[in-house]
Amino acid sequence: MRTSPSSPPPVVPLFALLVAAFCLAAPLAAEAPREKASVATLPPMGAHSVWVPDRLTLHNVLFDGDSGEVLGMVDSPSLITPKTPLLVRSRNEIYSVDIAHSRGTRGERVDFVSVYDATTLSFKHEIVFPTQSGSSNTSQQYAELIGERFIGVFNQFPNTSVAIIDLVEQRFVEEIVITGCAGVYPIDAHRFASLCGDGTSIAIELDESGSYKQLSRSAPFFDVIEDPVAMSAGRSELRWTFVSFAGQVHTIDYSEATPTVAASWSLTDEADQSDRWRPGGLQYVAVHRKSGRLFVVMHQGGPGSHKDAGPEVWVWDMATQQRVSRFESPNLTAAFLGSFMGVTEDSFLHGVLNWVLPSGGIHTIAVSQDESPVLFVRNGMLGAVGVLDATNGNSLRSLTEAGLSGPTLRVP
Amino acid sequence: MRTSPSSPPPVVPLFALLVAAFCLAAPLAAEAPREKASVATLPPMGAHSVWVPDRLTLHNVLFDGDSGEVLGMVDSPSLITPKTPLLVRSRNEIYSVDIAHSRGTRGERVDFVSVYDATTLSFKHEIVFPTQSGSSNTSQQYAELIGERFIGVFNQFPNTSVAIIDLVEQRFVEEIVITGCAGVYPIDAHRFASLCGDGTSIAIELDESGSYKQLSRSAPFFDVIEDPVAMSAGRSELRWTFVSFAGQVHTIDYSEATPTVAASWSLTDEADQSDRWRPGGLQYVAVHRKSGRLFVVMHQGGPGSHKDAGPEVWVWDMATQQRVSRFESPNLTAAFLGSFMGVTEDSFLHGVLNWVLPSGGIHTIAVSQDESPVLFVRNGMLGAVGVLDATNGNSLRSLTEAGLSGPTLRVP
Amino acid sequence: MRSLDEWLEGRARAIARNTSRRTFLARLGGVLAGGAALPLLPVSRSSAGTGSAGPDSARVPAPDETITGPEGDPKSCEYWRHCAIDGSACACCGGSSTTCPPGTEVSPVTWIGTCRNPADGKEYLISYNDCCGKTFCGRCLCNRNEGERPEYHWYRNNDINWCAGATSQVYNCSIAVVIGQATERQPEK
Amino acid sequence: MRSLDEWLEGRARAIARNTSRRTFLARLGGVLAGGAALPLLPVSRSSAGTGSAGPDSARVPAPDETITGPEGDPKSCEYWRHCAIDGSACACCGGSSTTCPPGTEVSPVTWIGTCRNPADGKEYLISYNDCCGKTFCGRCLCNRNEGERPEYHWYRNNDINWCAGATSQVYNCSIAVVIGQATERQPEK
Repeated sequence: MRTSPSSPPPVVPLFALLVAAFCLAAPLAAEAPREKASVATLPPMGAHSVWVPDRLTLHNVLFDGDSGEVLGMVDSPSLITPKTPLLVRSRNEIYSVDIAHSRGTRGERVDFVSVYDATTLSFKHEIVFPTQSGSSNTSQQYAELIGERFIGVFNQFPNTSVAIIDLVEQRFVEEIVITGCAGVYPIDAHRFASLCGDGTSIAIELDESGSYKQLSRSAPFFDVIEDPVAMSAGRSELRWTFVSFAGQVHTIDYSEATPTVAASWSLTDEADQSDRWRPGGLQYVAVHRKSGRLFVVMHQGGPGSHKDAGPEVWVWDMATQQRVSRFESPNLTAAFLGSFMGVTEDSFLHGVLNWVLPSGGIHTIAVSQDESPVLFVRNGMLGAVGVLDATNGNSLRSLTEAGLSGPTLRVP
Repeated sequence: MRTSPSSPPPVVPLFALLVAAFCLAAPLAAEAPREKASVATLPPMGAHSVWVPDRLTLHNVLFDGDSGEVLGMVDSPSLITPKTPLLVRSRNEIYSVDIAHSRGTRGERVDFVSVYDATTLSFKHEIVFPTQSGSSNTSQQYAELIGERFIGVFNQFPNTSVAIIDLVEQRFVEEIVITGCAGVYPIDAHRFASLCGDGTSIAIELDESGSYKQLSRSAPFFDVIEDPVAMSAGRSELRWTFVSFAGQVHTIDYSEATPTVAASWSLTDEADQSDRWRPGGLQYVAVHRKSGRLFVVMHQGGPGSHKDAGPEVWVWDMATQQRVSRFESPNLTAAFLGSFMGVTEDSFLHGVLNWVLPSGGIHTIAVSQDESPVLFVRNGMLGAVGVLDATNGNSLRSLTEAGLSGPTLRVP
Repeated sequence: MRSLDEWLEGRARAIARNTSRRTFLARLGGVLAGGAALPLLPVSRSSAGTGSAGPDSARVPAPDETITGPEGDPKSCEYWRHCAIDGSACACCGGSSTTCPPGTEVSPVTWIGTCRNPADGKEYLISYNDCCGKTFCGRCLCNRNEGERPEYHWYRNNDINWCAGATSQVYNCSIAVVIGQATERQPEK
Repeated sequence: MRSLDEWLEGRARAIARNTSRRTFLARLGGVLAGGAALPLLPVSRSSAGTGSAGPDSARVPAPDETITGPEGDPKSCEYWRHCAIDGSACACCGGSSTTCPPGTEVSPVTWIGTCRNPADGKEYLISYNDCCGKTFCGRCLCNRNEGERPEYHWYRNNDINWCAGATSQVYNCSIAVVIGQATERQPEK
C-alpha cells in the first residue's frame, strides 16, 4: 500500500461547515435518554409463524401470520430453491441446509448446515458435509429433521441417498444409499421413510449414533406409470398421507416394523371427475394433525397438469373420507401488485384491485398445527402469501413483499 | 458411505418399458448426420454490442443491439451492483471484477478479477487482490481499464483508494490511496484521473510496472456544496466531460502534465431553466467521440432530483455547445411487460401497450462509438433496454428479458 | 380498455402456467438411446461427454424444420422440440436448439422426450441437455409436464437440476437435440 | 377502468421514483455528533460500535412521535425520520426504526441527515445506520436524495454500501436513530 504524496484534500474546512450545520441546540423541555442503535431478537415462535423462501434473494423470511409482519430472516444460499429452515425448540436452534461456491457461481462447491440461535438469529457454527444435497425446483422433503438430533438430506448425484447429520455431535454421520427412492419423510427419533419408483415406501431405521440400522419396505401401493403419488404429502403422527396425480389418497402407517398400507380412497366423486377436478401445484398437500383435516390444492386439468396452480383448496376429514369444505384462493396477484402500489389491504382501491386483477391461483400450502389453525397459501411466482382461517377458508390477510419466487412454505 | 441392504428397486422392468417406448424406427428417406450437442462461441464483437448487468441474477448479459439477441453471459458475483465486464481486444480477453463470500453471503470475503476468453467466454484464470472493491448502487467508474495492461479498482474502505491489477503479469500491483477523491477515469496507458471533494480532478501516473509514479491536480472547477458534478461522465480521447447537478458542463483536458480546465457552459437556457429541466438519473452522461456529441438524460426537477429518471435524452454538439436534438424515451415499461406477455414488438397489441402504459423514463445511457452509432437506454428497475438511432433518436428495437434491475450499461 | 383486461388476464394465466417453467430439468441419460448399458445409478459416469451418443458419422432420420410460426421457432416455448423442455431455451441465451451458450458446459446426462414434428408428422426422440456453469439465464422460460414424474422415478423428473451431473452444477439453460425417430409415444401420461 | 389507468400510471411513477430507492446508504460517522475527533478516513476505526455515540445516560431533546398517518409510521417511506434514508426500512424487516433485525450487525459508521418532526416542528439529527450481515431485505425500499452528493464527498453519498465498514459487508436494511436536535438545515441542497 502506498500513499499518494499529494496534500490531503481540504477536509477540515468541510468539517467546519458540518459543525455549523449540525450544531446541537441547547437541551429543551422534552428530554429522554439518548436513543441507541441496537439489534432486535425474535419473540417466542408463535403457532402462526411461517418461513417464506425466495429464490432470487436466496433467503427465508419469517413472517408472523397473525400480524402480517416480518420477524426476521435467514440466508439460504442454494443452487436453485433455498431449503426452508428447521427449528429444534429444545436446543433453541435453527438449521439451514445450504450450498455455496467459493467464487459465487464458480469455484469449489461446499455443502453445509448453518446453525443459528433461534432467539437472536445469529450464526453459531456450521456443519460441513461431504455429499451434495439435491437441488431442484420443488424440493419437497429434501432436508428434514429426524427427531431432534438428526437431519436427513436428500442427495441425487451420483446416486439417490440420504446424508445423516448429527446436530448434537455437530458432524456428518454417513450417507445411506436409497437407489430408486426419493425424499426424507420423518417418522420418529430414529426413522424416516422414502417413496420408491416401484410403488412402495421404505422405512429406514438409524441406530443411536445415526448410522444405518435396518430397512423395511411396504407393499406396492401405487403405479408410477398409471397414477403416481406426489412428493408433497401430509404427516399425522406415524402416518404419511400421499395423494396421487389423479386424486387417489394413500395413507401409510409406519408404526409397525413394516410400513402398512391403508385402503386408498378418492378425493373426487364422479361429478368432480367429469368437471376434471384434480390435485396439483407444487407443495399442494397439507394435514392438520389434531383435526385430521386434509388440505389439497385443486384445479381442473388432465394428465400433465399436475404442476398447475389451483383456484381452490379442498378440505377433507380423513377419518370419514368426506370433503368438508372448498376454500377459494385469495387474489394473490392483487396482494402482490397492491403492495408495490402502496395500496393498503383494507382500502377501497384494494377491493377494486381484487375485483379487476385475475387471481394467479395457488401452488403451495402449509397449515399451522394449533387449535385455531391458519392455512398459508402462495403462488410460486408471486411475492405474496395469503393467510386463511383453516377452519372456514376466510381470507384473514396477506403477507406482502415476500420475495419474488419460491415453491415452498414451512410452519416452524 | 453405506449401501442399504435392500434389494435394488426394479429398474430393469422399467428399462424394458423404456425400450418399448423409445424404440428407434428403421431409417427412412430423409437422413442427416446425427445432431450433436455442442457449445457456441461468440461472433466477433460488433460495434453495437452492450453489456447489461442484473443485480438479482448477478451476471452481465451481452446483447447484440442490431438483432436484439443475447450473445452470451458472464457471471458477476457482487455485494450490490455487478460491475460490467472489460474487454481487451489485443489479448481477446474479458475481465470481470468480482466479490464473493465463502458461504454465499457469509464467511470469508474474496475480491478477484475473473478472466474469460473473449471468443469462448470460458473462464481462464483469476487474479485475487487484497483490497476490497467499492460496492454501491450506481458504481460509476468503479473498475476501469487503464490502457490494455492494467485495471484500476476503486475501493472505499478503510480509505478511498485505487487498486492496480496487472493483467499481463496476472498480479495485484499496489493500492494507491486517493483520500477525498473517487472514481477511475482512464486517460492513457499509464494514467487515470479521479474527482475530488475539493472541486478538483487529480491525474495519477503509473510507472511501467503499474506502481504509483506521480500525481497532478487541476484547478478547482466545481463547488461540492453548491453544484457538484456527477460521477457519470463522458470521455473523448484525453478529455473527460463532467456535468453538474444543475446542468453546467465542465471539460477537463488531461493531455498536459497538469489537468487543464476549459470554460464551463450550461446545458440549459433560461426557458429550459424556467421549465426546471436538469440532468439526472444513474449513468446519465455519454459522449460519442468522433462526432463530439454529448448525450444527457434530462428531467424536470430541482435539488434532490438528480437520481430521478428522465423522459428525454438531449444531445449537444460539444464544439459549438449547441443543443442539436431532443430524444424521447421509448416506453420501456411496455417493452418490459410486453415481453412477459409474449407480445411481439411489431404487433398491434404492442402498439396499444405503448399507448396505454406510462413510460418509466430513463436512468442510464450508453452510446456506441462507430460511424452509425446507437444509443442504449434503460430504466434501472426494468428488465428492458431501448436501442435508439443515436443520430436522430428513432427507436429501433428493445432488448427484452434483460434481467430485473441494474444502474449501468457498457458498450464493450 | 377491454384489451388491457385481457392482457392482465393473459398475464395471470401466464403466471399460473409459467411457475413450473421455473422447475428444472431432468432427463434420462442420452446413453439409453445409443443402446449402451442401462445405468443403474441416476448418473452413469460412462455417459460423460455430450448428450447424443453414437458415432458422429451416424446418419439418422432428419426432421423437417420448415415450419412457420412458434412451432418452428427455437426461441418459442411452442417450438416442436420443446414438448418436454423445462427451463430456459438456450436459443434465447446465446446458444441454439442444439448448442449451449458460450462458456457453458453440456450436461452429460439428459432426459429424453418424444415430440411430434408438425411438418412431417413423425415422432422424434429429443434429448434435453442442460447447459451448466453460468448462472441462471432466465430468458424464455418453458415447461411442459406431460409424462413428468416425481423424483423417485428420476429419469422422468424435470424438477431436478441435472447440471448436478456436470463439472459445474450451476444451471444456465436447456437445449433440445434430435437423437432419432420414435415409433410410439412414451407410456407415462 | 379509469382507476386501473391511474394505478398503472402511479406504478410507473413509483418505478421512476423508486429506482434510486435501491441506492445504498452512506452517512457521516455518528462519532461526529458526539464531538469526537474528525475522522480523516471514511471509516474511523475508533467509531466502531453502535452508531449513536456518547454515554448511554445522556439525556437529549426527544421528538414528539404522536403523529398520525405515514409520517408517523416507521414502515413508511414518508416516516418523518426517513427524510434522508436510502434502502430498506428495518421496521419492515424484523427490526424497528432504532433496532436492526435479529442476527444482523449495526454498521459502525453512518451518514447523518436533518429531518423536521411535523408534530413539534423541530429539526432533529438522524443517524442512518445500516444493518449488516444478512442478505438484502428488499422490503419497504425508500430513498430521498436531498443533499446527496457523489462519492468524492463520501459522507454525503448514499450509493455506497456502508456495511463495508462492518464485520460483514452484506447489506440488509437501515435504521433511523435520533441523536440530537439541530438548529438549522444542512448546507447541501
